[in-house]
Amino acid sequence: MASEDKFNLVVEFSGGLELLFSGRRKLTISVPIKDNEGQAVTVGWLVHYLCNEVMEDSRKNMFVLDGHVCPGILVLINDADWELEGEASYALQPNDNVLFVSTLHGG
Amino acid sequence: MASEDKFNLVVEFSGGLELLFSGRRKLTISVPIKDNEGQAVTVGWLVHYLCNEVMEDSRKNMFVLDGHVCPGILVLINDADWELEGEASYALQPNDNVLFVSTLHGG
Amino acid sequence: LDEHKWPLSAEEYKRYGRQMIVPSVGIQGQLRLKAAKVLIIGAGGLGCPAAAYIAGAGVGTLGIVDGDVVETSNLHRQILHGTEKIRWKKVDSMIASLKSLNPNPAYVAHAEHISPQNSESIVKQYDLVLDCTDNPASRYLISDICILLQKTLISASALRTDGQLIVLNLPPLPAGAEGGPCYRCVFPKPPPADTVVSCGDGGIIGPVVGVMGVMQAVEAIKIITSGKIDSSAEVAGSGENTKQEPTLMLLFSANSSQPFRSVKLRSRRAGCFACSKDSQLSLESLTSGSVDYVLFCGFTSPTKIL
Amino acid sequence: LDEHKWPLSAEEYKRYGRQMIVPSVGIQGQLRLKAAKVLIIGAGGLGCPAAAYIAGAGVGTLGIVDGDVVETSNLHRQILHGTEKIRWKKVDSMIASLKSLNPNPAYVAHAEHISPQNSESIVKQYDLVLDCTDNPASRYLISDICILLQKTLISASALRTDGQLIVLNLPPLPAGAEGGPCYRCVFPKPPPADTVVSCGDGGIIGPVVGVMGVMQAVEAIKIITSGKIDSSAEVAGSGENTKQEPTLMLLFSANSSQPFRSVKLRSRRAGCFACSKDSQLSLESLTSGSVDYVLFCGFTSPTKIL
Ligand SMILES: [Zn+2]
Ligand SMILES: [Zn+2]
Repeated sequence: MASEDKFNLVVEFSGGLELLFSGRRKLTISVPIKDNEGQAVTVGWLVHYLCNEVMEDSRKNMFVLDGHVCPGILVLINDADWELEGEASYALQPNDNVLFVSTLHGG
Repeated sequence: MASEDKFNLVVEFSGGLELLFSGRRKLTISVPIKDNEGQAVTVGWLVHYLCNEVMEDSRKNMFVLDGHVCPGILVLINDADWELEGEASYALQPNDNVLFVSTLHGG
Repeated sequence: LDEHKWPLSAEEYKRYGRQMIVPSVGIQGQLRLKAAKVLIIGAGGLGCPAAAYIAGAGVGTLGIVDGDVVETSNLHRQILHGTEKIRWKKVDSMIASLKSLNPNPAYVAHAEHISPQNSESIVKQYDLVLDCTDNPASRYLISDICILLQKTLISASALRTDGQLIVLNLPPLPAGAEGGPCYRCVFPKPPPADTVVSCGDGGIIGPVVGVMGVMQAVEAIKIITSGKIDSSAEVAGSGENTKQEPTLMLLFSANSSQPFRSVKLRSRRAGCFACSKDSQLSLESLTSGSVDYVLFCGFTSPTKIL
Repeated sequence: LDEHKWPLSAEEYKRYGRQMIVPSVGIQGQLRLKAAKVLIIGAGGLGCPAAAYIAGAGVGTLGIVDGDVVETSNLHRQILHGTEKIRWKKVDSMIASLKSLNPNPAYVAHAEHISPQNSESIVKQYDLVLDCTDNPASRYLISDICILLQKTLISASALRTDGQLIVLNLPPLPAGAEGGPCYRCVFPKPPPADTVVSCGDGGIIGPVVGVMGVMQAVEAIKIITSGKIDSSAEVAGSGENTKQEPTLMLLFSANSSQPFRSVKLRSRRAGCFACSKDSQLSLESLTSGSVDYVLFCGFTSPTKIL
């Protein structure tokens, strides 16, 4: 695939979620402009890509459960709750920042 | 002057310096692409513009002293010390963020 | 001279002078602090620093809820307790320290864990609530009772090297109104029980939970001194109070090069179980135990508030 | 059983267990804390919370420098003092509270203000220094002595609703080396004396200075547990320690919608009076009084450390 068919995103993990991604807090990821069906790639696509292609930890159901991001994980697109941006259907833009935060309960 | 001869910057004040600018912490400022002599506008130009055109407080020498930014005020261009960027001679770019911080000494 | 012409005593002017000369506090802010009744739920790693600064600032009444006793393993982070107070009730240990720091506030000890049965009778005595607890079940319960009793809630949490803080239900509004979210709006489903890690199991660096507790005190003082939860202020300046600011969540990661980050959260969720017009929650259903928080959060062992 | 086979006592495992299970601390980090000697200069609004969490974490030796006594106007923010300790020396009041929290560290009281005359003999006894003072003259003096004695310095300050924090001279290096800046690299000229406002004059919200003091403790624990100031660790893993991370300044504004911001500072300044190869500073010139800090900063009244 030619490089002009791809663009870069920054993906970050916080709140302990980085422990599921080999301790990495920040990744730059190159994603295709269109998915296999010719649609714009969405955050939903990214979640499954991260789960299937990036995550080495076997505890996949601590990140994705029943096809959805696990309850207790907040997804922020450019520092705003993804529910403000259309949730999983949000079409990714070049240089977007997607932050996954595991909710903490300790005190 | 046509609007295409200008661009926007974000200017912020912190550490109490906002008190010299009518309590305003964040301003969007439109600046000309070239100064009166046809040179690219610099942070040095911006400092004098803020002092002469924006600042209503009469205590000008708490911001600019002997033609320079007062000692004890840090200037940050896009969150980096302006000494990393060429100091007053840095040529401003569209959407730059310039932050002026008054150093605190209390404890 | 008639002392009663002065709204504060000479001792209070001396004690609070350094904060009263801050323009955003002033004499009005100090009087609002003196009139305020604040409840801190959890006398642990968050509750200790939050209580120290809120008591120091001169609130009128400070209530503390906790059913635990002080243990050695608490002391690296729970800075109002002490080695000679091991096995004391945490509420008593904390109030002894707070009285030494500032004898002026009225301190109220609630030496029990927050529960569906006691939450209404405790929370209704206060104007502002801080969630300093340690488990999801108590976090949902506290948010629900704050919606039912129209209290603003400052909720913080921490684990290992990370912390989080949200101000919920600001301004304090009944179910069905448009306003700031409740805990269920942000987290409609609890996390799977096997992914929940407590500070006891996952560990915690003392000043990491400390900074989150101190930030709860910053938020409490800002909210009280600005009059945002003062019903009389609302009547006086209703124009000012109608502007809804977006709800932010403060994220802290001690080991990150950018350790703090503020992210924008949603407003109230249509259909929220607790705060929407379709709310299925009532004081009766909550206190009768028909909402089972422990079961909802999938806990099999008794919950424990650190 | 031979107790000496264990590097920590049973009480220490219990007391520090919650932080030792954090991966970035571990048993090695705890042993580094136990070996560390930390100096806190200023027992006020920054020093109190910083000392509480650093003592709680289990450092080996904690020194406190302050010549003041406790006053009523301190108590809204200086949470280790107390109403019954008014007129006590601050160092004694603070150490009494710290001993109650954690009796294990060795506490050293230096009941005097830091000065050119006493700074060498005090600072040389420690591995890491926290500047919790209240005026520019002491900030330049402390930075200078930390360069001369090769100590890393965690410097914080606060006023009204704002705070600032910088870690200086990390890793700790002599003048002439390439490394993190000193206070003079960042602020080569002192501010005009009439623009300097103390917390006494400008006011301060208690948890605002509190959050900066707690952040100093976060940085201290990170630096000690990672081995960054441990000369033996440097020999063992010199490859790791050569990478110079950029020096950041943490800015806090309680009333801003984005309350925290980290900005990137310069590295050491060519020609710096204190840390460059052309340094004009020596232990002799500093202690003999030939650098007049009070005059340099343009003070006309005696400096006072809050
Ligand atoms: Zn809700
Ligand atoms: Zn220097």
